Amino acid sequence: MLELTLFYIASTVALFATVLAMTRTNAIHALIYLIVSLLAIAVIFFLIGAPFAAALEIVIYAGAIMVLFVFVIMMLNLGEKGDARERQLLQPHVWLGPAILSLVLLVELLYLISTVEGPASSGSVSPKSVGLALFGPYVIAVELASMLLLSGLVGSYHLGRRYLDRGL
Amino acid sequence: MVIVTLIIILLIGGIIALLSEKLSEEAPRVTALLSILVSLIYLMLQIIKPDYITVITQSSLSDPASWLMHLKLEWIPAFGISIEFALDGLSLLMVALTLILGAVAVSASWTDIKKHQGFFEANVLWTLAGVIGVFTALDLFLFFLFWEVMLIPMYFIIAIWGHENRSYAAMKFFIFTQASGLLMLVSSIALAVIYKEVNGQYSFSYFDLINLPKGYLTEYLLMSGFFVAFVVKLPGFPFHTWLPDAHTQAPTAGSVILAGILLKTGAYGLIRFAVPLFPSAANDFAPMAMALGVFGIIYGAMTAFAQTDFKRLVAYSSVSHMGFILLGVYAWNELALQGVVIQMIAHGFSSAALFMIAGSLQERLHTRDMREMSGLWKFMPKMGASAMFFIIASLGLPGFGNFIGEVLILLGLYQVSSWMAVAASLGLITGAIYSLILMQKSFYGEPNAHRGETTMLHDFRKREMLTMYTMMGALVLLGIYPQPIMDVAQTTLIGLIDAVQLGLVK
Amino acid sequence: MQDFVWLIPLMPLISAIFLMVFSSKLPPTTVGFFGTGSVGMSALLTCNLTWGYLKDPDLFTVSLWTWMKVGELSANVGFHIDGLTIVMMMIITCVGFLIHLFSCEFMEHDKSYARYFAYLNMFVSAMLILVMSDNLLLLYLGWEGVGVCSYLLVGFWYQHSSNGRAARKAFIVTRIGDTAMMLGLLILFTELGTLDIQSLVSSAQVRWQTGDFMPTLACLLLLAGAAGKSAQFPLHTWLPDAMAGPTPVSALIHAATMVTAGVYLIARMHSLFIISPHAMMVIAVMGVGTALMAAFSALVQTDIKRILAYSTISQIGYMFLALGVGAWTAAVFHLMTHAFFKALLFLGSGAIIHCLHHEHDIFKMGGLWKRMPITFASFLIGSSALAALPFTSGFFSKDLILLSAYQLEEFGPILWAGGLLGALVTALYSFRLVFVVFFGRIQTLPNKENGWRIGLPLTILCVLSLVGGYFTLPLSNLFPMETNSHPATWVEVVSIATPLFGLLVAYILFIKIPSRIPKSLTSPQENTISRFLFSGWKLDEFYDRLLVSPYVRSTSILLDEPLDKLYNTIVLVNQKLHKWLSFSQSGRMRWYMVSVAIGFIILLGIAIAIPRGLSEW
Amino acid sequence: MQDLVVPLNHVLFVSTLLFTIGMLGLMIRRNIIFILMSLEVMLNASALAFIAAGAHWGQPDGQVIFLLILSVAAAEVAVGLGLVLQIQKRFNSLDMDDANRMRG
Amino acid sequence: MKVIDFYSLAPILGLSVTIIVVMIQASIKRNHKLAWWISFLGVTATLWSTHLATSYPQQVTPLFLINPSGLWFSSLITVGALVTLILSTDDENTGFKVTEEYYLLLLLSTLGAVVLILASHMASLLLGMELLGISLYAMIAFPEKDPNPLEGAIKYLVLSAAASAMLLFGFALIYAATGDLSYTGIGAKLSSAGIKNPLLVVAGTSMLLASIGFKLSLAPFHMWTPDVYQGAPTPVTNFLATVSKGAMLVALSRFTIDGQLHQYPTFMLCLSVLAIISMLVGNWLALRQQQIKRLLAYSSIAHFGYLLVALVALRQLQESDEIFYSSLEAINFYLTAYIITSLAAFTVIANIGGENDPDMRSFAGLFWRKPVQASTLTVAMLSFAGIPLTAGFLGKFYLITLALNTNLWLLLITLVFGSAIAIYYYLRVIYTMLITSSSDNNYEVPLISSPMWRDALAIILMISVILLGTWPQPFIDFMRHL
Repeated sequence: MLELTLFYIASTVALFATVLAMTRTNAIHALIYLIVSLLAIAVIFFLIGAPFAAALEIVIYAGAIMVLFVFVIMMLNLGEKGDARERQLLQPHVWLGPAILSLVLLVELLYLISTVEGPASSGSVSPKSVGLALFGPYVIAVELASMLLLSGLVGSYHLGRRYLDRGL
Repeated sequence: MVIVTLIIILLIGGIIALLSEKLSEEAPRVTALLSILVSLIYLMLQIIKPDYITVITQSSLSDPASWLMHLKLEWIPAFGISIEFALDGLSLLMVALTLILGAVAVSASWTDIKKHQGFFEANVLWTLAGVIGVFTALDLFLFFLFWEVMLIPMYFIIAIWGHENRSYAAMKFFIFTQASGLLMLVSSIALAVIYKEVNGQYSFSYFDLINLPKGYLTEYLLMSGFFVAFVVKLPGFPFHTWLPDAHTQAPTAGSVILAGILLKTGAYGLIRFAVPLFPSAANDFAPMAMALGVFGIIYGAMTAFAQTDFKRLVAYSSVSHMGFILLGVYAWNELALQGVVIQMIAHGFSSAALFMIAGSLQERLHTRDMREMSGLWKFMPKMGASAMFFIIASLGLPGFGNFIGEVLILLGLYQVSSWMAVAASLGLITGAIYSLILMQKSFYGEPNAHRGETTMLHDFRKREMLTMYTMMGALVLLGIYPQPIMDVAQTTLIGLIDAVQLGLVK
Repeated sequence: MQDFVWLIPLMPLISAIFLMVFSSKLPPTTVGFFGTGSVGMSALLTCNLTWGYLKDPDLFTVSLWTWMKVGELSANVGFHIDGLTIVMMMIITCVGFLIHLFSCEFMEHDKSYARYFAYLNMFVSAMLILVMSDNLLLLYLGWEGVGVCSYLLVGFWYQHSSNGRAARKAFIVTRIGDTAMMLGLLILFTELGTLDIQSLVSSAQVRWQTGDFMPTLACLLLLAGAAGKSAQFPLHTWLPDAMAGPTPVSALIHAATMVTAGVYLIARMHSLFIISPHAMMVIAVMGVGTALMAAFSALVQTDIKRILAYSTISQIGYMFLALGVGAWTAAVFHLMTHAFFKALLFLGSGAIIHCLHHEHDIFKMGGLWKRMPITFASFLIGSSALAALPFTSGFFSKDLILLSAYQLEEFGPILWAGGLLGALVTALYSFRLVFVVFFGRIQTLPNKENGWRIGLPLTILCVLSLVGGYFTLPLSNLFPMETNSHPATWVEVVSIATPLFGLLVAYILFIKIPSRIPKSLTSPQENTISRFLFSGWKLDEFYDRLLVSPYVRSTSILLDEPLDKLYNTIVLVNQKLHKWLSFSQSGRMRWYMVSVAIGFIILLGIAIAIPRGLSEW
Repeated sequence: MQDLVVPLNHVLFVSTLLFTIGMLGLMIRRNIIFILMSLEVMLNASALAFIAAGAHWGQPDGQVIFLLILSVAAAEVAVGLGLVLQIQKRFNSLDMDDANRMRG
Repeated sequence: MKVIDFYSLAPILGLSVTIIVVMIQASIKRNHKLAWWISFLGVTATLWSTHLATSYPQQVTPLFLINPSGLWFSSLITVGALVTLILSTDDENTGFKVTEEYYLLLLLSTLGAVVLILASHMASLLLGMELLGISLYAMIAFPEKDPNPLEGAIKYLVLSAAASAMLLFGFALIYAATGDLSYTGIGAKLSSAGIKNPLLVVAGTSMLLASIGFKLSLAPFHMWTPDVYQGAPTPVTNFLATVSKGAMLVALSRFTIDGQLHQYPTFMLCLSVLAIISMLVGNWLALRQQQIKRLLAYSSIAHFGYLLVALVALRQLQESDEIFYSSLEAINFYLTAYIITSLAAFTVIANIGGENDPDMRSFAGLFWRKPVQASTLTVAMLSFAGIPLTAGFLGKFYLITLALNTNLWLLLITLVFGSAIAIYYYLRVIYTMLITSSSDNNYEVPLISSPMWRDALAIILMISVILLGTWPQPFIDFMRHL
């Protein structure tokens, strides 16, 4: 019962935070809402039996990736100057069409998903089993993930270096 | 092997011509002419043996080995595609016509082409090679291949050396033929697929597919694919509109090849493929096709009359003449088909000659507009007389090949459908009308006021007259003694007629 | 001799080719020598042939080679020689020779001397092929050949576009007839399986009953061809305009030979026509009608050659009348005499024109009889023969025609009366011509006297026009026996008297009281009737409105290729689509995302809407 | 106990909603920072779905994939933010509607 | 993992080792010439290593299934990478300053493509796709001066990441329904009747298709294509058009077949709809496009539409069916032909260096200035257009045969119609190259003199296109043994 209640609360928080994040005009505000949303989702992870994932969500997602965003926002010194323009963009004629599309999409997806039955979790999956899987069948995937990060590194190095070269 | 050698001679000749550009201006032309003549002589040496006529009369559709030449090499066995060339009377005539008119085309472009001569002659030779392939390939895949490939050098000829509106004309030419060709490709593949359903493997061989049983609707659909492709190339009404543009914009040699040879591939295709492969559909479709033929005759003739552009007029006259061919093919009896064969050859010569004259006029006057001409006979009597000769020939005067063609077609047609014959014979009148107006507007009449006596209008030179005489001779010979030609074609035609009969009975 | 028959048409042909190819390099004398000589040789050979034939009247056929042999069609290049052929050949070669000779002088100063003779030789050759051929296809070759030569010669002076126009008209109008004739050939071949004249005729008689539909249709189509070539109503309008050509050409082609080809054709195919009484009737009526119509038109013309042209039409009308009533011999006979006297008249008019600075208007001539005695004599003789004054050649032939017509059952007398009226008018206009041109005041002075090459042909033709009526044609065993029972005497008398009466009237009108000539006979624009007659019964205008203008108008619609509009529409649709779609590539990422979402929705929509997939797992 | 467990479809509903919100953000936002945030939301929604599915089957695979998604998101954000820096410098604006030099 | 697995994974390992070596080299001493050579050797070695695998099909961990066709495509992709590498040599034709990072990214991207091809599991699919994509974003934005690459890169990044999210979501749904992440496992679950939530699979496959459709730039997911093609430096465009799309298509077909999705009519219907829209929209968009790279972008939309025809032909066929194999053969052939032709086309564009002209002016009269390059581009265009004697024609031939065999009438008609209007724009390119100098002087632009090897590369590719079109039987035999 507690689980269920917590789930609904967390879900509501996550959704609201996300909506708020999407509608902000100030980037830092939006980011804070997004972090809230991520934390709420971490709670859901935990509730459905993925504590390892919940931890990673907080540590890496909220803690690392979002901070990257903050860095960039700070670096660009966005401040308040773009706000006025951003606010204009949130006129109904801008979002009404996409909103309808999203709504249709949502309805379609919900219709397709609504038939699903069964519990979301059949017991907790321990970090240990995840670790075993990672270094068992998924060992090559881990290696490749390192390659992926390498490519992100090289790419952002190349792009960012250029900014720094000229910018400062 | 003879055919492959022929094609290879032309291909290699093209490459040599392309390379010889660097040697001198003359070299490409000489190379081109030589390679055509070599091919022609080679063909003659291989064919003209004491018994060639008997061999020709023995060729039967059921046994390709009995043909004058037959070559079958595996090519893409995965799809039952082979390199299958065969030569019977009809093909032989067409190949010979191609080579002769090829030589004429090279001669026509002797001084016409001012830039990139090497590439030009190469394209001419490659087109010829493609056309020979079309006339001799009896594997449907191979046929389609040549059918498309001959377009490319022709496209180059129009697009590079054409006149003011060449881009449009070349594009139109290519898209019309290519788009219709796709339909033919689909049809031929469908035939192979049907063959596979019956026999367990693909085959594109003409000899395999000719007696293939198929459902009526399928047959009809497949036939329309072939029909459209060939009628576009012919060109028949209402798919002819590429022709006036292509003819008008092409350089002289291009027009000669187009009118003289390329159009004949359409007629050849109709005779060889579109009807025999689909006997009952073709039989039912014949009235439609003939109606298109009649429309083409009248429409072409009337439109020709209205033109002010010399080449356009001649182009429309081709549309009109090709209407007769369409009629003849779908009348499908020996008389009409012989008429078609003769008409093809004769039209090849007469229209080629008229395009040469148009080209010479353009070279000298820098215009094709007949309103700027008038009274040219005074300055160029030889050209005027030649023009007169070919105009008269093309309007179907007895004594020239065109007449034989038309009269045989009409005779054959009347046996099938008297009303069609009556309607078609209107073409004799309308033909006279536009032909004579052509003469009147260009060579007759008051010489243009601003064209003083001093204008540099040299008449035909010896080389040009020689070409003209050759074609005149050919036309007259065809007109008064066509029998040898008909003997050569006869067996093929009768064989095809019989095959269709057989198919109809089934 | 028989073996060399093919030389007769070949000689002029070779000469024509020779002259054509080397036209620019030959001196005029050589040209004249070859041009005339070749026809002369043909004439000699023909005479030889005739001589042999008269001695031993034996039909024969010479086959040179197989022209074409396809299926059941088999046509040879072969010549069939019988009496009719002989007569025609004699006319063609002899008259042709004389006219060539005449031309030598007449065309002397023309720049295109060689071209002229080439055409003329070609014509003679084609005409010979026409009459000699043993099958209808070869005949058609000659038939079209002469048409083309006529075209070339009418338009000989190409600088004037009016000449070109006349030539085109001549060719196209006859071509209409030719096409009908071609259809006739199609019917004959399809029905009878051959185009060989002899076997065709015999099998026609076997296969068809008198009065059948098919032979009638075939005959009518052949008749249309004949009418076109022989300038019979309604296809006669080309002939007056064809006078634009050089005068000897008019003499040879448009008087003596080509225009009578239709007569020859029908005479040649008479056995076929006999099967179809309706067609015969049409021929007769057409003949009389044309004869009258043209005669009246001739009455008001002012151009000397146009008068002769209309008279030619009229005279051929008589021949058709004769054919129509079955008087084959009379028709051919009149053909021959007409060839003599009309050639004479044309050459005479040529002589006049030659000397009068190319003046054609007869009212600008006058009083020429003293200045040009030979010409006057020839005109007088020619006109007499034309008017069928007694004992001239025309008299015999025309008389024969009228009498034969009278003897026809049912409509005979009506036809006869028509012919008679025509004869009256003929006399009237022919002597109007003579009187106006040779008598009265001199209006234009001739600038020279003609030489022997003009004089000689005129003289010979004069003689022929006079004595031609006494010839006996070797046609007796060719045509079915004609019942020549003499009709009532009054008929004969009236027939003889009518031309004389016409002469008298003409005399009164143009010599006695020239001041009171009806205005309508001198200036055709005077009143409606004369305008109507002058313009050839307004037929040209009629045809123009009915056929020519609509044709030209409809072609001008086609000029821009209306079909291209269809294809352009297809192109346009594609281009529009390209434009719209390109517009959608706005470069804005948000919009791109919208498109992705739309695609996504579509795919999900398909998945939802087609649930049958579920049952088919 | 069974009825008290979180139903799978509810989790999926949440993730679907998140996904759609992210997508909507992509469609309406013009600032590149927000666009990248929307992407994170979408990736996160997918991650949630994976975790839920993995939990549903009681397998660790869902979490393994989550780990991979994390690295993907990290790499993508790294490159994306690198680009953002460039864009700010080149266009002097983060508004993606200004970046429509190429079109047609 | 056994030793034999290493042999089988040789391409992946080869590329990885090369990446590491280049990394080390770059960190010791920066020298891009050296980096180029190392990369070149590494890629060549990888190409050679594709035949090392000895026994197949072989499953290497759940992530990879090494089979002959996968290895063939790996080698083909590697060839594409090799050509890109050659085109990216640092000289004035390249148009931007190439550094070691570029080679590194190229190698990483190629690795991603190979992983994608050999993948038999969602994890490897995801990793391959992302490795390919993330390196590509950076490669697209590599030139420093131009704003266009940047714009292209950010568009590609955002949209592509959204598509990846969609793919993941779709996989999550499928996973939720089946409980399996490997292709074959999913296939096995799907074909057995005991799926609890079939609608989830429906949603999942649709999302998957949307995502892959995006990567293959099928309409209506195609919008990014022209901007990215145009924005990217030509060698990178070449890479994107051949390696990235080729690998993606192979992945799609492998997933379709191993996942038994071809048994599933709704999926096939979705594929057909995408195919039809793509054929039409691609050709219409390209019709009057003046920018050569945008033109090729649009034409690629149409070509992948054509390719889908072969995939659709698989519907409801059992693996025992003969047509099933000819369908695979068709995909293989068409894709091979398309990749080689694209390589030829982009090679010429890169060699000429006029990729940024708004109206192809660099190509005007190319025939008379650079006949070799012009001929190659002509052959490539003809091959795209499907004119006989070129590889593209046989590809079309395969597709038409297949469509006739499987009665896909609507697709066939669209294919024929699309090919017919496509001729227009391909010919326009050819025509531009034929313009003679005298008529359009203003078209003359100074040309960079290119070294011999660029001509040689063009000739090799041209000959490959023609050879594949004229003598396909050995290749067909080879494919049948795959």
